[in-house]
Amino acid sequence: MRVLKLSKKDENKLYDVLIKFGEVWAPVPKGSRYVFDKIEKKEDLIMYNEFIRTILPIKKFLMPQELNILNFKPSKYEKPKVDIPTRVIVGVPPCEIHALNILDKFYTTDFVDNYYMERREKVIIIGKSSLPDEYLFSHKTNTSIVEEGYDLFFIDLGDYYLVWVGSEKGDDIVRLGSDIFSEDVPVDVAKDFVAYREKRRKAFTKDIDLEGVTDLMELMYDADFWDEFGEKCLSCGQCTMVCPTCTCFNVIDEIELNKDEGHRRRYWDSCMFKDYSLVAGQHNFRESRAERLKLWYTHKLKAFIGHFGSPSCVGCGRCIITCPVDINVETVVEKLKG
Amino acid sequence: MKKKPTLGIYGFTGCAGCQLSLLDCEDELIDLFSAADIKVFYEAMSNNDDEALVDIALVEGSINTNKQLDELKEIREKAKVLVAFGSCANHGCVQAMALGDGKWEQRFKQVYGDAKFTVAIPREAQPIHKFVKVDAFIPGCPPSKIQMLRAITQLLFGNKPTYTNSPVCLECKFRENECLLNDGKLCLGPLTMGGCTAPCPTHNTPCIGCWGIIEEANHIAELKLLKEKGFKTEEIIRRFRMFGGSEIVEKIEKLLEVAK
Amino acid sequence: MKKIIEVKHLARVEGDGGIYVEIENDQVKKVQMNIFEGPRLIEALAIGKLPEEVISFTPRICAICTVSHKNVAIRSIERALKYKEDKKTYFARELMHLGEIIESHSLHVFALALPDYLGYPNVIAMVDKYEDVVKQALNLKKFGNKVMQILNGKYIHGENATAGGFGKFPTEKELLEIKKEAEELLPFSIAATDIVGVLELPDYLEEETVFICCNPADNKFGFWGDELIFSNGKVIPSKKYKENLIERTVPHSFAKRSLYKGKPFTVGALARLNCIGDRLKKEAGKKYKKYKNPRWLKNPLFNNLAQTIEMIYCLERIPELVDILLKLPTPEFEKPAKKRGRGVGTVEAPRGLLVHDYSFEDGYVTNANIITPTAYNLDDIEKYFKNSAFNLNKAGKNEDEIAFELEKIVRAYDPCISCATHLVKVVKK
Amino acid sequence: MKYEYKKGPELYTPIMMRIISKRDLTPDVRFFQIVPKEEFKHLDLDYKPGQFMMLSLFGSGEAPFSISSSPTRKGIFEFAIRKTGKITNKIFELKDGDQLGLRGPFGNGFPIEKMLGKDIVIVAGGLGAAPLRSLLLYILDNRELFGRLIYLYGAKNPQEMLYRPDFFEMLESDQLELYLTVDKGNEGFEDKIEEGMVTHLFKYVNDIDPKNTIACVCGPPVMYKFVVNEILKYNLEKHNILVNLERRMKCGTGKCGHCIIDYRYTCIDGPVFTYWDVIHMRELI
Ligand SMILES: Cc1cc2nc3c(=O)[nH]c(=O)nc-3n(C[C@H](O)[C@H](O)[C@H](O)COP(=O)(O)OP(=O)(O)OC[C@H]3O[C@@H](n4cnc5c(N)ncnc54)[C@H](O)[C@@H]3O)c2cc1C
Ligand code: SF4
Ligand code: SF4
Ligand code: SF4
Repeated sequence: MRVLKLSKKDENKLYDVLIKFGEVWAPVPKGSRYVFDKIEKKEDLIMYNEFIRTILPIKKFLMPQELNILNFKPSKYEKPKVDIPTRVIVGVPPCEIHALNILDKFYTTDFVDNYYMERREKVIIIGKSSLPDEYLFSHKTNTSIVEEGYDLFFIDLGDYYLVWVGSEKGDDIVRLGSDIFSEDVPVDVAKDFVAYREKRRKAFTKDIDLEGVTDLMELMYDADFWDEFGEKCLSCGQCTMVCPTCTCFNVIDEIELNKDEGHRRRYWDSCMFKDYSLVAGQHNFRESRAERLKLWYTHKLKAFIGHFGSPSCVGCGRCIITCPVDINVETVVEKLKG
Repeated sequence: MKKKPTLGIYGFTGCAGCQLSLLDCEDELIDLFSAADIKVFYEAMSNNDDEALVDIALVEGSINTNKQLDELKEIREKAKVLVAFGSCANHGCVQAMALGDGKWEQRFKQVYGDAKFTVAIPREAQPIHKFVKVDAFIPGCPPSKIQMLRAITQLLFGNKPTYTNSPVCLECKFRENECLLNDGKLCLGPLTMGGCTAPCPTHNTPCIGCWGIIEEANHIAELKLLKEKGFKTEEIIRRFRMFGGSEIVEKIEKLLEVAK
Repeated sequence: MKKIIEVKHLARVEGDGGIYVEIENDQVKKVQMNIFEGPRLIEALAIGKLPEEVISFTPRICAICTVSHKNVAIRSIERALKYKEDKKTYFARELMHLGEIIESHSLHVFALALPDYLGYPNVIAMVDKYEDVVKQALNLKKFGNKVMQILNGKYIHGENATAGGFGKFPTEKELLEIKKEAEELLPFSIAATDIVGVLELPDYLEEETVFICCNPADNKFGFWGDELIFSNGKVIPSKKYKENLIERTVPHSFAKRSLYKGKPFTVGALARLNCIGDRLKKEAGKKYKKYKNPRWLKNPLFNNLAQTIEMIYCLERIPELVDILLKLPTPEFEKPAKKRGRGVGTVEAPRGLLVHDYSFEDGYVTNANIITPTAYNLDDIEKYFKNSAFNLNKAGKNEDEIAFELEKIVRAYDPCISCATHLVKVVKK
Repeated sequence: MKYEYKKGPELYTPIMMRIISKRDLTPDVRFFQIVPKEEFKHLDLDYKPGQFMMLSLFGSGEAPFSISSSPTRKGIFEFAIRKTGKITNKIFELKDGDQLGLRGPFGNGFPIEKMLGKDIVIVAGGLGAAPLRSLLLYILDNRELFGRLIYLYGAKNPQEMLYRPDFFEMLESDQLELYLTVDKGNEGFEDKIEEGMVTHLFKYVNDIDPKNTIACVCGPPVMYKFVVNEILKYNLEKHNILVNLERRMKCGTGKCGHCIIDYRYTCIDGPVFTYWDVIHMRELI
């Protein structure tokens, strides 16, 4: 693995390098949170120190909120030809890179979803580590450190960034930006790095004990607290929208006014909505909110292990921040643990 | 060529915004007029054929007089598919916010004193489903262009429009907004039928529920939450009622009980 | 010999209304503009509500004047509860208001009134012959909607503007887009004035009347102010509207009527030009000078022409406003300084003077009075019906011909019947 | 290391089919035969009994339907479709020669290899006879590859019984042991149809060799519990009891999430599940 240095003096030149590879997207503040937004001007590319997570995770680039998947006429269905721009996404936190790895597996297992793939191959991931806030618990989900899934990865060590090169694309970038990415990485950098790691490890405060929850999900399947949560849940679906590993979608056909043409549209759905499991004849497999919540947490904490060997929660803390009535991984695990 | 479906657009009491939002489809207006054989559309044309039988009737507005009630029943007879078009028709909209409080006559007197009317006998605003069978609905105050056109296109095609039963929050999150509830604002997004693309929360202003209540709305949970955030019960209930129309009336008692 | 002229259902107007006229032995016995639209009792519902609730639901009185209702409710409330008005907020509100004027005027002139003069049942039917005009008119209307959508969140019943400020101000990009489009549309609006200006208007209805509108401060043209100005030059403070414009009910309409010194009067675009049109500058001013003539004081059919001149004004004003807005810093939300008080807001909705008048105790509304332009205009509309029916009958016209001409008058006034029937005046609780 | 991006086949683009015939099976279930349009004839559209297809209808959407024909009778696809809503209403308006889109097959289907040489007990309820017909025809066409064939079918009433004439004919056949029942109202058919729930037909199921028998069940959600309990009485092994389930589906490829049950996707790991799966996944039946 190659490691380089980027001096903070040269940070302002980063944009000029990246823009050669595609659109540059990075976190920008929105209210008290951040969103990944397109950076149009060099000076707007800012590596916010306090940035931890965006409102919506990077899945919005790979499986957009709404997507036209087919154009059709009465005698033909056709995949629309679209020009997907290459996007360099700067500042992706480690837990999201883990989420991305999960999505990669998900969208290629059994069947390959080309809509995802076409977008996936057009994103360049530039990760960045930052110190956790009171909501992040990726240390508990083993997702606080990344080994793969990025093209470049930045760690802020004061006057400079250490830059890990994780892919050929990443290597292309540092080569093209050879005037700002320095190969001169003296050994004493290791000291700074270890100190940073240690500082970061200690900075995690959220204590969610995920040990054994898989079995507890099974044992507590009929516990009363599910109904209590069910009564509280607003069915707003925010948890599933903000979770980086939630992938459900709905599909609907629209026709155009006055034309024999239409579109098949795919858009994010949520298992928190009543119609999610409704089938013909109005039979609903998950009529009550409690059942729907159970499905979500089964899926996050237990079921995914069956499929992919790890839980699908990456500890980003979004559900904790977002759910207005405090139903989230933390409170559910608390209940599971009694 | 296939015969064009016939369409009638009728208005009762409301702000006329639903019909206006049809006229606001500047780019699609010409297509709309060529896709359907429009028999009645008073707000836009003068060659209306009141007697015509229509495949689809879009009915805007709530029923506020006995004359309107009679007309509504006639429309029902004439229409194959009757669509409640917009909030007033669907649940009564703001003029029905005090529905069921028993004080309508008092309010009427407040406004008109003892004045007598020959024009029609007024009555408390009610949504149209209280009187006739409604086959499909288009929500909104007024309906959003995109959802309305999709629905009308489906209707002209012979389908009932389908909506995912999702609240405003879905689209609010699509547009990547911070949740206003967490900011201590009285947002009715979770209780409100989606489809508007969440313009209000996107402008940092809470959803006031103008599209009407979604089937799965958990009013009790929202009431408890808002109380925790420091809102007074009366204010919360007033907000629920503003666009809650006839649906909220059934829930009020339970809500007041929970609030205690 | 008796003639009954009845239009059961007025077309190409907002809301549900009709006309009833009886002529017996060449005398007009009865003239009624009937309003069937059921009463909504909006003011009664306003009692006991908080300012932000009132600002949210009173605009539902009328879709096409929603922004005017929002602005006037805000004005009334901010005056009652003593909010400070930030400059940027002020101009953003003005921009939003101009969006509505453009949208409403273009709809009425081109889609509702012009078909009358050119002999078409609706605007779409005009496409074959007047494709360019129709398309450009629709563009103009779309632009008005866009301005409202950007400023208020939605073009009908947006929630962005409220007492104390805006949830979100438009971005630089949005503002520049608005400016650019306004500049592009200006030539069409200037040309449109001449399309409408050359139409021959009949004189069988003419009679002098009083025109009333808001008097914008500093001797400027504009759409709001805290004074009312009359076509005879008289000025009164808005607060005194009740003493001057006296209301009453009539049995054939759920909309109330108003008289000034026992006489009907007219509000709207023509009223504005008659009262303060001489303050117009630039292209709008030129067109005003070109077309202004004494018949404007007695013939409401000139209203459509006045509307086109106002559209020029709006399109010329918008770039100025954008430049101002771009310079001003974005303010924090203002808070009310008081919890009780009374405030009268007066603005010019597209179709004329609109009044919201609220009183508060302890932060809640205790008294509400809303008077809409259509309610003000109804008596004058009936007066002109009477003139027309009398003269047209004398000229030997039959019922259908008379009815058509009466409908034209209604459409020139461009009444929003829905707004007239939310209804008026509430006794104190 | 970076992920290697391999695109797969275009799973979501339907091919076009044409209706060649149709007839009513019950008042609200119609039988359709469809074939690929000329330009798609060359495609190899093989499938297994128990699999399903996604049918697309212009402007109305897409929905999953079990294949009711058997792969042993190649070239033609048959479906039994119940009119329940938007898409199915429109499908009922179709005439011979009309087009619809098709993609698939999806789902695991019945584990035929595992069933070879075994005795087969099939229990169908209502519309469940649609997917089970594929299996039934498959077995009949390969009769020598299977042991005993017992078929129990319950419907609400004789009018609701799918493929009734075919079944009546089969009653005479020595290829299978067939028993029919309706919940109520078998007047006029007493000699062919019993009255009572489908569970009540188990009295005819005797001399079962539990080690060598596979049971296949498909019907409305309420049916499974009762039927499976009956089957368990014969000491069948749990993985030899197969249930065919229905869930909401929007993709057929395990991506849209709607059909998920625990960590299993009905469209990939199902719609045929074993009773062993059922025990592990609470939501299954
Ligand atoms: C594996 C499988 C096999 C099936 N086989 C058959 C069959 O052989 N014959 C038959 O008649 N029916 C079958 N169904 C059920 C059939 O898919 C539904 O009847 C059909 O989706 C109803 O669509 P609709 O638009 O007419 O109904 P609506 O009630 O209008 O449906 C509304 C919406 O719900 C969705 N929906 C409803 N039920 C389902 C469902 N079960 N799965 C996915 N989406 C659903 C529809 O896509 C539609 O968008 C099967 C379902 C599954 C999952
Ligand atoms: S479950 Fe919550 S914490 Fe875990 S990944 Fe999803 S949103 Fe983040
Ligand atoms: S702001 Fe309102 S609409 Fe948006 S997510 Fe929160 S509650 Fe829902
Ligand atoms: S966000 Fe709420 S108030 Fe705003 S348009 Fe949508 S439903 Fe109406």
